[in-house]
Amino acid sequence: MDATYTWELLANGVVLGSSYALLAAGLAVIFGVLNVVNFAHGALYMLGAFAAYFFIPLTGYWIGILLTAATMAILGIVLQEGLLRRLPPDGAFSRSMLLTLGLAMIIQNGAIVLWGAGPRQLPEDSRPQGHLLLGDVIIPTGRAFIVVVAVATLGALYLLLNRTQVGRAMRGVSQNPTAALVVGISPERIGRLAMALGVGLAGIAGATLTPVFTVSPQMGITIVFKVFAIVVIGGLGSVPGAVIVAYLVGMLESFAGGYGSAMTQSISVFLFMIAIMLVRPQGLFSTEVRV
Amino acid sequence: MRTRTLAAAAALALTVVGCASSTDSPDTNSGPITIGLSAPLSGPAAALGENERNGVQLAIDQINQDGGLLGSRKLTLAAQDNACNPTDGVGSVTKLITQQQVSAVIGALCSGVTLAAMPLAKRYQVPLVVATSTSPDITTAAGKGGNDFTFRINPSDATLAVALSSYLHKAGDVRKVAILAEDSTYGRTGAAALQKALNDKGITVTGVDFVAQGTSDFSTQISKYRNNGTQSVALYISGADHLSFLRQAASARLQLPVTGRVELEGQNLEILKDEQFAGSSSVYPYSSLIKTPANAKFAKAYESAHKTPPTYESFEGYSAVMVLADAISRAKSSDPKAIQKALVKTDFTSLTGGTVKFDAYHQAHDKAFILQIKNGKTVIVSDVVT
Amino acid sequence: MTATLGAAAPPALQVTGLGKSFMGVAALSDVEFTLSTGTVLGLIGPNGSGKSTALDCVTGFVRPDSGQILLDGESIFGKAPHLIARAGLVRTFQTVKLYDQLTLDEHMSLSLRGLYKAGRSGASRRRSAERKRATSWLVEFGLEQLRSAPAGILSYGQKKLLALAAVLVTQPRIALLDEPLAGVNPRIIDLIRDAILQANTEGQTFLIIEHNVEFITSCCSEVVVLDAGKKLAAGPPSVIWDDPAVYEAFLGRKGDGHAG
Amino acid sequence: MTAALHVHEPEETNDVMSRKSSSPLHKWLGGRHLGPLLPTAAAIALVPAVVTNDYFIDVANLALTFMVLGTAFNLLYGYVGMLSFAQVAFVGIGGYASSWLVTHTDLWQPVAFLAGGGVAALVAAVVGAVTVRLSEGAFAIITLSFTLLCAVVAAEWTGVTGGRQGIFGLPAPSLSLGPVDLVADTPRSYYYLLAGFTVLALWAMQRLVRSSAGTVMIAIRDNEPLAKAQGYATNNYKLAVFSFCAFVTGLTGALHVFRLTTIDPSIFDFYLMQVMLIIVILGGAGTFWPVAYSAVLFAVLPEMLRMADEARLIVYGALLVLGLLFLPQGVGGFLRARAMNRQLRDMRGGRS
Repeated sequence: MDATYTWELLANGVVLGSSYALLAAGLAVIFGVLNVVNFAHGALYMLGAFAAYFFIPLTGYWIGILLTAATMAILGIVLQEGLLRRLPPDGAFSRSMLLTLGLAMIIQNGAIVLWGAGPRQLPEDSRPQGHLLLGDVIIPTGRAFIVVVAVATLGALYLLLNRTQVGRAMRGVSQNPTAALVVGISPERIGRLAMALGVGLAGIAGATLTPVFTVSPQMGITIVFKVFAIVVIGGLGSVPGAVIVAYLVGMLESFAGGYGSAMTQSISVFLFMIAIMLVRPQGLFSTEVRV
Repeated sequence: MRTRTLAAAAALALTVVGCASSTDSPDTNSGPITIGLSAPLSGPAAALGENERNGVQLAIDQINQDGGLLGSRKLTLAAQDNACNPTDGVGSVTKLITQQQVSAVIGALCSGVTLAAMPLAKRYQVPLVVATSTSPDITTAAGKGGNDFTFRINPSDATLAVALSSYLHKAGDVRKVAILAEDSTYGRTGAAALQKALNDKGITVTGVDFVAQGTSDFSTQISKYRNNGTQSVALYISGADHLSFLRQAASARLQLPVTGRVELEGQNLEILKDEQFAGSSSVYPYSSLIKTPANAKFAKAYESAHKTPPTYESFEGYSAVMVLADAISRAKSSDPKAIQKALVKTDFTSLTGGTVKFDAYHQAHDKAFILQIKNGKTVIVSDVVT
Repeated sequence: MTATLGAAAPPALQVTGLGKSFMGVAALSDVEFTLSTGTVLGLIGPNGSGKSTALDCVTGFVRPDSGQILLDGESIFGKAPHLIARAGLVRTFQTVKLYDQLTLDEHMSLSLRGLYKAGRSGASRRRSAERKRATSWLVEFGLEQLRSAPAGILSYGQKKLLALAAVLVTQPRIALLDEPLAGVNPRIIDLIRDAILQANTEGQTFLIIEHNVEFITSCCSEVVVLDAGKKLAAGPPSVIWDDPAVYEAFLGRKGDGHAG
Repeated sequence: MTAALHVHEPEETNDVMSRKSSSPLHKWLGGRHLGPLLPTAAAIALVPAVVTNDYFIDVANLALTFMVLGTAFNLLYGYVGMLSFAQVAFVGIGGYASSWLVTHTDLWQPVAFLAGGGVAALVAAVVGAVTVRLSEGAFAIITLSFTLLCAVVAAEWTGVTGGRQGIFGLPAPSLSLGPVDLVADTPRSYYYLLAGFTVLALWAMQRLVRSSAGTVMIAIRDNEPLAKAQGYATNNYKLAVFSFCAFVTGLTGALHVFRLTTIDPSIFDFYLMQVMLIIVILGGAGTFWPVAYSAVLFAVLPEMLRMADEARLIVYGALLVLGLLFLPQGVGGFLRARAMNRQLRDMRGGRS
């Protein structure tokens, strides 16, 4: 146990945090704009991984990721138009939560029926080869790519939300539902965009993991709860909060697992959440005002 | 309001009555003999349950092709999903016994479900042949332990662990082992047994990690093994996680042999062939490489039906049917109680060349095998009687 | 409920130095007003001027940052909303809030049970008096036919009436009405105005947020004008309308901001 | 726990509307709302007489379990509007607590069952104290995390929970009354035990929702700020109902695991939660009897749909989605809306 080990855990934390950040940012966008707690996020992440599993051998890594993102974004729009938007308005909040839960059940079990429960892996020649050496720390190329993709995607998301008219409208909507009308953008368009972004981000998160991990229909089950916890800690609906907490949790897990056991690793995020809830029930970065 | 409620209540009663009317009448002297299987056919353990069912079905087909039992009575399979949880498990076994009138039950793969099924076997006096559950408590409760209707043919983890640690001790180059196990009865009992066996042989255990089933990221554990002097990693994980770990270890250039309960076959073998895992070994109650004529026939038939070599679960499912068929023939009856009496006196040669004989706790002691990878191929190093 | 209200009694509600900011932006700063027993105080100002925030602070729905809020001389600053309501500050909401699945009768009795302390002491005579009062409000608002229907089926105007009736039936120390007239037709405006005036004649104290100038002028004895979270002016309505600052605040900022 | 509900309430309803008078006992039992309970109880009592096969008795046992679990969840989500994913945790906590007590102490079984419910209620009070004041979303997610945490604790705390393998070989509940020995060791005898409990639990829960506290519960669901503005300590109500439902759920969990004779961490699986959700959504959140009957349907349905769990879950998921889109109030809500329309027509007819 020495400095190399610490650096290695740090690197692992960053990789882990990058995946969480992509997922959490998507979840936060959907919650912030549409006020929907998306229970299907894990299932959509799994779909993204499967999409990449089919695309990457045909198109190569980078185009495969882009294609996955595009496919999933379109799926997001379809879900928004076909399902979420059609929910009756009264009590829409808990209904949307249950609707996405039903969706998750369909996708999850549909994938098992369609593709079997077993794990799949990309063929050797479709995976990014080799590894990076940072000092003594070995980082497989595929894992380094996760960080690269996450930083680029989150950077683009930041620009979209802060530098464009429609992005500002989205941020406005997350604070006040009528804000979009004020800047003259239809709420329908904002809703579509939010789902496209959220589901697209989940898809990218899944796609970047495909070359590194195995792909299986169950892969979304556990991670979605963790990402929920991250979004709650970050302050429901706060995208920057979700991203920051995602990296924090990545570190936390990496070190908790590294110096403790896998079990401390898996419960650390929930203990962290409970601790935060006791001190700051609205989350670390929430702008919400509640009584 | 009131009429509606009455109508609903009536519908409720009718639904249940409707269910009840579909009960079959029992027939123990002619017609097909039904063998019940309770296994997870859905959920995380579904793949394993599917393998077991394939094995069971293959055995039944072979017996039927050879003319059936008790003078050409055919065997039929009644399989029920137990989803690896006691709620579905109890339902599945009750259904097999009380509704489908099976002569014996094979199951239930997951130890927790098996433990829930055992009292049912005893209550309804129908033999339960346990083929894949590893919990030591099953044997403790069976036979002399009070449950005469439970029999287990797969070896306990303790004996496998002792065999493996003796091998590692003799091989001599591994003195520090880390254990990575899934958070299930299988993983936990396996890890505990191995930890004890390794300690007894003076091999240091550098850490035991239990990971949730479905965990995909093992980077923390891999970093740990790279940095804390671990010389070999013993795995007690299954399915997707198994493959996932090996791949991540490969791409992170973790230069360690793996051991434990590793399936040295299929996709795993592709990865383990690599030089960085040189010296990997495994202990298993079965390997498709076993050189007995019976096994060669089984492996060939299985492979032609399912395009993959038989797995451990397929083997155990197949064996369970064969042990039962043997007992039914000797009992000259498909009556569950008669089968139970015959099972106690089982003396049956397994596919592995070992002998299935139940001890006072209704535990059989078949062979197990130490496997190793040599020149990119799995070879059987030695076999042990468990 | 204080029965004795001598000349020396403190004002019903006294607010001083009230401040509240959201994310560093001041929504209210140093707001003060006084409400005397038996009067109707109007709180007016352009959209986003902080009226509703002030009301939320006073009723405990938003926790104020600073200031003092005295009900009959006792501080209710920062207390939980239900405690403030039980202390006698009972409000309606700008976007009318009702229980969609509960009947009109249930609304009235819930309100009485929750707020009217006497109702909980169990004196049956008192309870029958309450029941009579509830019925008379429903009759007055033309809702008695619908009393066993769920509130969800009411028209917007009827909802406003029911919300008002549920407040007035409890005879609170102070009734706080947030835009009672917004969005309803002239016939219902008349009903509401008459109800407020009638209750006031019987001694009911009011704090009302309203945009309807005619209503403010005719009903309020005193008006407080808020602009950008600050108190701009205060005084009787006739005086206030002549204040150039008030005039500019209303006309100069018309259509600015969003619902506040 | 119910006592807390009455902190704010007189012991009887004092609706403005006067009600038909009846005998005090009848009134206490639930008065005019007692109606649906009696035929339901009769139907429950009839089952063992017409069902001969043990397996179907076991299905009926599961149906009774679902009835109580679904109704308790309905109380929370349908009546108070609290989307709690911790219900399945309370099933497990009640199951574990009672199992531990029976296997480690000499406690009389019925007391151990009640204690299981009690422990669940106690835990709920602690969890609720932190969470009931949070937003809907935060409440849902934190109760969900709590369930996940329970699963981890159940697997880890080997000394008490038996770890992954759980506690097994639980004895059948028995009751010795002089010469009479009652043992619930077969599906049939267990059915009597469960049936008695179910009728009692349904009665208690229906009594609660029809009481004045029940009206406040609906008020909180429909508009919590207004309830606050009317002087109701809504968080206390939510906490009390959360704990009460945890008690009922925990007790049901205890009876459930003793029927199975074993408990392991899989009790915390999300599957049971999904079933409860579907029962409540399709039955009609906030309608009492339709939800109870839909629980029976979803216990029997897997028997009719002979398919693998995956396929069944796809069907359930699709039912959930379609129900939310096209029958958002569930069957119960649909019936209620129809009855209401009829009533409104009568009212309007009466006026003209």
